[in-house]
Amino acid sequence: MTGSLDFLLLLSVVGVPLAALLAPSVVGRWLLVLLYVVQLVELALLGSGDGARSAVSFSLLGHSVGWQLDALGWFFAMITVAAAGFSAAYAAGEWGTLNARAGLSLRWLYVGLQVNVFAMLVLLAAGDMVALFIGWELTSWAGLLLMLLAGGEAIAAARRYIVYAIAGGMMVLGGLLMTLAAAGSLQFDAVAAAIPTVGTSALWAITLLFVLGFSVKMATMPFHLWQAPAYAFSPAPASAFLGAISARMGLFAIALVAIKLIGIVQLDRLYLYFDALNLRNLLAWVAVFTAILPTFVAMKQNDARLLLGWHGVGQGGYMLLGLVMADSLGSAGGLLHVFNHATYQAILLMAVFAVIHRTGTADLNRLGGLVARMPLSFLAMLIGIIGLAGLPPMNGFVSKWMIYRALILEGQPLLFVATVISTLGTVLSVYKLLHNTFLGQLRLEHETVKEAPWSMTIPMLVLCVVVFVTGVAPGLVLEYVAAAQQALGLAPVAFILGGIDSPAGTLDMIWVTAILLAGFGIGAVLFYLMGGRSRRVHQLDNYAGGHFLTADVRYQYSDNFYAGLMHRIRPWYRGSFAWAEEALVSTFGAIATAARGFFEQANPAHWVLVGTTLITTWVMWHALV
Amino acid sequence: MTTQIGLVFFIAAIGLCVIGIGGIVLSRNLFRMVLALAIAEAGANLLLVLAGYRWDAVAPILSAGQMPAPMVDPVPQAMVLTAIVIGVGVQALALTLVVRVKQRYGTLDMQLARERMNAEIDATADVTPPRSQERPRGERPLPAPAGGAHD
Amino acid sequence: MTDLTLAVALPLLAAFVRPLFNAGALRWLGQLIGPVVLALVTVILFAHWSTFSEPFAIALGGFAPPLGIAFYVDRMALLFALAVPLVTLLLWPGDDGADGARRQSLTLLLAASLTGLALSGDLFNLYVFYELAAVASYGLVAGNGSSAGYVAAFRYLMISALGSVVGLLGIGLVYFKTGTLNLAELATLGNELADPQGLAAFAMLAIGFGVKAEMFPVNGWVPEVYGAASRRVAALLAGLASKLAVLVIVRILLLMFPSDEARQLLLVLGILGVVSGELAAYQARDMARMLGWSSIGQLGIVFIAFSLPGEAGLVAGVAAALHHLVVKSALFVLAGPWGGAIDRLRGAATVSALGAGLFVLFALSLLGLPPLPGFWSKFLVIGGLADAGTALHYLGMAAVLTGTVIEGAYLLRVITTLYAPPAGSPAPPRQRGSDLLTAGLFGIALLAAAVMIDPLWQTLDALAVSGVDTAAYQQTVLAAQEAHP
Amino acid sequence: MIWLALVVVALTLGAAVAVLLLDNLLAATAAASAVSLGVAVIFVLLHAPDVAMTEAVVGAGLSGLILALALRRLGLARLDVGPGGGRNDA
Amino acid sequence: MRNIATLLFLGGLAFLLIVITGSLDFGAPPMRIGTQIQAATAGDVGTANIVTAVVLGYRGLDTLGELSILFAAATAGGLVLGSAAARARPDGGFILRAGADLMFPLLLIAGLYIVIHGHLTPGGGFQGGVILAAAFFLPLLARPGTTPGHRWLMWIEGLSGATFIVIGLLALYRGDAFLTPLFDHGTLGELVSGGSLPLLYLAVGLKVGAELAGLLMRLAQDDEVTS
Repeated sequence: MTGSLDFLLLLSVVGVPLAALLAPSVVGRWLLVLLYVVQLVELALLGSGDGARSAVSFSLLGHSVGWQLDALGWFFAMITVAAAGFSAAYAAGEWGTLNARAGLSLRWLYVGLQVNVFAMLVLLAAGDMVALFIGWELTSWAGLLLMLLAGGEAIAAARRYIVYAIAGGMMVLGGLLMTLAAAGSLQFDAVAAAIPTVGTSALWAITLLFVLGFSVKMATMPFHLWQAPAYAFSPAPASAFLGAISARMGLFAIALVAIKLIGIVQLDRLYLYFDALNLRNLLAWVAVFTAILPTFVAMKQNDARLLLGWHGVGQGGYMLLGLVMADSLGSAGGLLHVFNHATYQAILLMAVFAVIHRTGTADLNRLGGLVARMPLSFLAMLIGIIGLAGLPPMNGFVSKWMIYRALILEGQPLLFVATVISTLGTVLSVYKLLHNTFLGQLRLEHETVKEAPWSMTIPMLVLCVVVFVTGVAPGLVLEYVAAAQQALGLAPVAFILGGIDSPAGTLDMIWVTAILLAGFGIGAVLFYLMGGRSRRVHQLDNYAGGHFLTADVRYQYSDNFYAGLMHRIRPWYRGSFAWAEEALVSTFGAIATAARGFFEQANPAHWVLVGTTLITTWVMWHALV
Repeated sequence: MTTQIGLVFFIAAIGLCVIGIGGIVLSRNLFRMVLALAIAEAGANLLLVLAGYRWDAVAPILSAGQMPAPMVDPVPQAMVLTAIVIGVGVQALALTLVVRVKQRYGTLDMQLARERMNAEIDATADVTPPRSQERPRGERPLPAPAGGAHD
Repeated sequence: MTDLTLAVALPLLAAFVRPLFNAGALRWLGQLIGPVVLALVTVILFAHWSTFSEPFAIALGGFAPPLGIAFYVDRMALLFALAVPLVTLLLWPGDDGADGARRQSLTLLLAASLTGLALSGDLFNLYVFYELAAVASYGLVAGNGSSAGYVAAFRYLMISALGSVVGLLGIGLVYFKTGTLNLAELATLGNELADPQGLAAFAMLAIGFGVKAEMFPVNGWVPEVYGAASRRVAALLAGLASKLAVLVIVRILLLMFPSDEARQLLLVLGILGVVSGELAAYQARDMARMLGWSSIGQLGIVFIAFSLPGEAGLVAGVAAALHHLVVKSALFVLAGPWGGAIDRLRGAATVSALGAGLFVLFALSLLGLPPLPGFWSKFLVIGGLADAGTALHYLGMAAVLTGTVIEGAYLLRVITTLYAPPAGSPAPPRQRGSDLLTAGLFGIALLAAAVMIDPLWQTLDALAVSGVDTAAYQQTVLAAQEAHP
Repeated sequence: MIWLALVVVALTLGAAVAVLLLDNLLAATAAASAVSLGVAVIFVLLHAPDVAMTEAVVGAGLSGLILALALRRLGLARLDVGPGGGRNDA
Repeated sequence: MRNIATLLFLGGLAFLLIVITGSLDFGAPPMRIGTQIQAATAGDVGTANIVTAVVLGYRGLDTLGELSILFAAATAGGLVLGSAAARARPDGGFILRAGADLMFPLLLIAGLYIVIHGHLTPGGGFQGGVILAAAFFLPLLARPGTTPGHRWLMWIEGLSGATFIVIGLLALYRGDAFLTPLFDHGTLGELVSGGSLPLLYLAVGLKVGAELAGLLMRLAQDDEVTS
């Protein structure tokens, strides 16, 4: 029984009022989670490759606006609905009741979540460019809805986000209408056919407007300042959902427009003076810097949510890098990284919010030693950071390996070195996150802390299983990534269940995991069976330096974690981008006051006289010449 | 010689307009602006009537049923008739406003009137004007000027 | 008895007799005159709109057009003429007493003159109706009794009267060169007006009619007047009167000066208007003046739209004008109690949720959130600019796009203040019922337009086709000569 | 004919300039009336009797009357011009 | 500094206007509609004074607009100055009172004459109306105490404005366009000629007279405290 796109869209539209009705009660929230499951099943039934077309189509202003879900859109839609489902489940239980009492309006939260899902489905299933833009604007504004809920500093972050989002939206609108002027119609095939006939300068303008507009949401380099605070300070499920997938809508749109509509051949027509400096290389370097800088900024953060937010920005750089390679391996790595990042980012955010739920704080300098109290959260965060750092058993490794391999094959050694530096930054900051939260000395006030409630731990653990399984057998996901590549017109990657089997390089994660587990197995055997007797000691029973240490003595300081490293690289943190943004805003304020000066004329009719003279002279001179 | 007189009348019309406009823009006294406005309007009306003038033509009045001689164009005269009365209507309204401004703000100087108007709009909207010299809002008082209060 | 000239004559008659109904028993009858007449005029105009087949001309006084004054009625004129009584009815000043009667008769005069501006096909007649609208608005601005109102009205009077002098010079020039005032005959004399003097006349006429249309150099009066006048008067002026003034300039552009230099002048002035309006609105800190500057920015966009050549320009212009008419009038009505400092509105959403919700709806439509009509009007404007394709049009596109971003910045600043937790000390002001009703009606109109956007677009397209066709204009108006000898 | 026109135009322009330069507002009002009278005479020269009559009656007559009444209401209707009096008082 | 800039712009404007009007051919206007109107006036409108024919006949709507502008100005003036209680001012001197008594009837007759003969000789509703306004205002100037009520002035104003429009509507009622001159033209040059135009001018005269008299009275009143 093949599902229908209309039913899916209808389901998500009906979900909005349903969410408003059911959100306050616990049972209602679980029903909403069920609704997400149904949407997921409906989406699965739709099938990846057969491009289900929706019957609903309008003719607006002479353009026919319709919806069609191709493999690329299907891939992103699956991740979106799944992420929404997990976030909804995460907040359905005790987290919801506790925070509702603390003043958060659950009704608006669930409505916001559902509106976001609907907006993203409208974007992902766009059948032509007008529908694409409608989905794009709806997604930007829906994101604002979720960010405004938490109040306090979230409002300022949300306001900053929406100004960026409107700027991005306007750039996209400008690009859209220049394509309309060039191509005469906004249907995908008509645009794709007309692009080769467009002059290079017009093509430069169109591509730049589209890519810059879409990369505002992707938070690539020049526009990366808004994303970390905006996603970090929204409430837990919203932050998990936004962190996981919302920024990737930008990647979907760039893939759709830059690769599918404009195409690689046309993109390579755009170069500055000599061939090496073409647009794709520039984008690759922007992506790499987007990967490097945020990870090192993340290292400096003391708030766990901000640290993960900055990582979200960094990982975005990876995906864009993979996509811009536009060969079979690299783009597959980029698209797979979207899936992988969605999973482990959701786990990490959920784990951090579980810690906040129990201890009330996310400040890494005032946490520590929770491994005994919250073992399941520790396990989830451990698996999450292994995935984020890109270490073998987890799925993060597979997509990073594919991107690295593609970089080497494409002959880009400098890019490869830069990506390794960013991975270094990731590993360091991720370890700081794990250590300061779970390892080290337990704080007095956290002694009575219990494990997070089941309603929060189950989604985390399920996601951990997903991360592990797709780590071991990436072929499950690569199948749909290949279909998405075909939808984009790229060469699909040759994948097997364990990973990649292509002349360009083989990776079989099943063997890699087997060897790893064998290694751990030998270690475990040696440790447990053959080693001497080890005595379990209570976490607070410590002896150091010749005398017993009671719990209130601080003998293990975790704040200012990387003091030594920070001391060396502190001069690099000049915060030049934040300063640039601040300078832009203040000059803007000055210009605005100057514009007001124009209206502050002492005698009113001054401008009438000046205006008459200037305009008449200009018009007459114009007519004469 | 004939186009000479045309030039004279054009000079008159343009002169009146320019003096009127100059009067409005340059003068600081509200009353004088109203006077200057009347002059500007007289200049514009004069130009309109000039548009209808014909050489050796007579006033557009039919005597004994038919045209005694070639007549001047009546349409601009009708227009100017309306424009003059509009001018006086606007002038009367302007003067009532001037009287009220003098009564409420006690001044006829455009500069002062504008400042008091902006102050009143800011006050009703309870917004501090952009470059206000009033005391800064914080609690800590400004440090006393160095060297004791000698000013 | 459903002749279109009633749409101008009846409100004038009502305005003349309104002050008489102030004594004793006739007082309540006086209250009714205004709304009844406006409703009757709306019905007449709607009847004409629905049974409209092809444009026709009415020769006033029975004298054939080039000699007498002609009303030209095509779809565009009817649409704007229909909007006038409808919006005036919505923004009707309901107060009582002698001053109330005077305010009501001034509003009726404003309505009559705006309908006249929409329908008239004679240059000097447009000037007279424009002057009537101007004097009525001086009275309305000075009418709310505040001292600031008097100074603002005086300054507005000075700018507008000086603009009218320049306009009169323009009309004098046109009459000097062509000897006629009827727009249709002027359209036939296109080549005589194409030389530098003709364009100078256009510049003067544009400035003359531009004062009320908040055109760039002559809109210095906007922040003071909208800050000092009462909000319903500001809504009438910003929403309605400015559109009709723009329509007059567009008629002159289309019929008398169809040259590129004239279009380029409007485009440049539009761009400067958008930039100066939006920038000044960004730094405004009280709602009334912010909306004033924002209306300058929006009207800059309307000017840019109308400056585009051919049908696309007309469709985009009328769409942008109608959208701004609905949204700005509603925002000014909402700015009634909320007109003060923006940071005093902290937490106002908790006090009146519907008011805040409507404000968000109008702000989103201004910013161009897709399903709302604001998006489609922006789509048409920028689409036209992209099609035109010269460097100046790209500059215009950049101006409109950055204008929207700036608008987003300050509108969101207001929205987040509305929904922030209340500061507690002075309770945020509540919305009045009547204001909410008016703003609600505008909101319903906006949503209805959002739902049936396509039929609306088809009517606008038909309107643009007949609007651009000046040959038909000349033919119908001058043909009326044979009809009434 | 041309000399008459020249004289009248010169007088009118002179009166117009006087309106702006005279300190005493009452004198300025008189100058304004003189201007509209001059314009009325020019209208007569241009064979526009209707307009001339309107300009004379409305411009010189009524507007002069309204301006004088307004001056009286403003309290500035003083013939004696003190030093800097009436120029532009605070 | 600002004044210098303004003077420069004024000079620029003057030069501009001179350049523009320089090339206009003075004295030979194209008169596209002027000649036709001069020829057609006797037949269509039947008034000796062609300007009146244009003002009330061909461009009747302009005059209606003009009338409502004056009404708007007066109403706005009333709105601004309001009906402040007038402070009793001392009566004018003997000369003023005697002169006023003598002039009042003369002015009244002159005004009415000009209004009634509007369609024959130069002059008409506006000019006569202004003289009537001066006539109504003169006694008040002489004896400020005796304030003839605004009431009947307002009633004259309202009714005469209404008659102007009603005459226009009558034409509409008969099927012609709005403001078509009614009745037959009578013999040109006679007092009773030109159809309904003299009536229109009478209405205009009365309305302008009453309106401006009201405005003058309001301006003449003193506020409670002369600041």
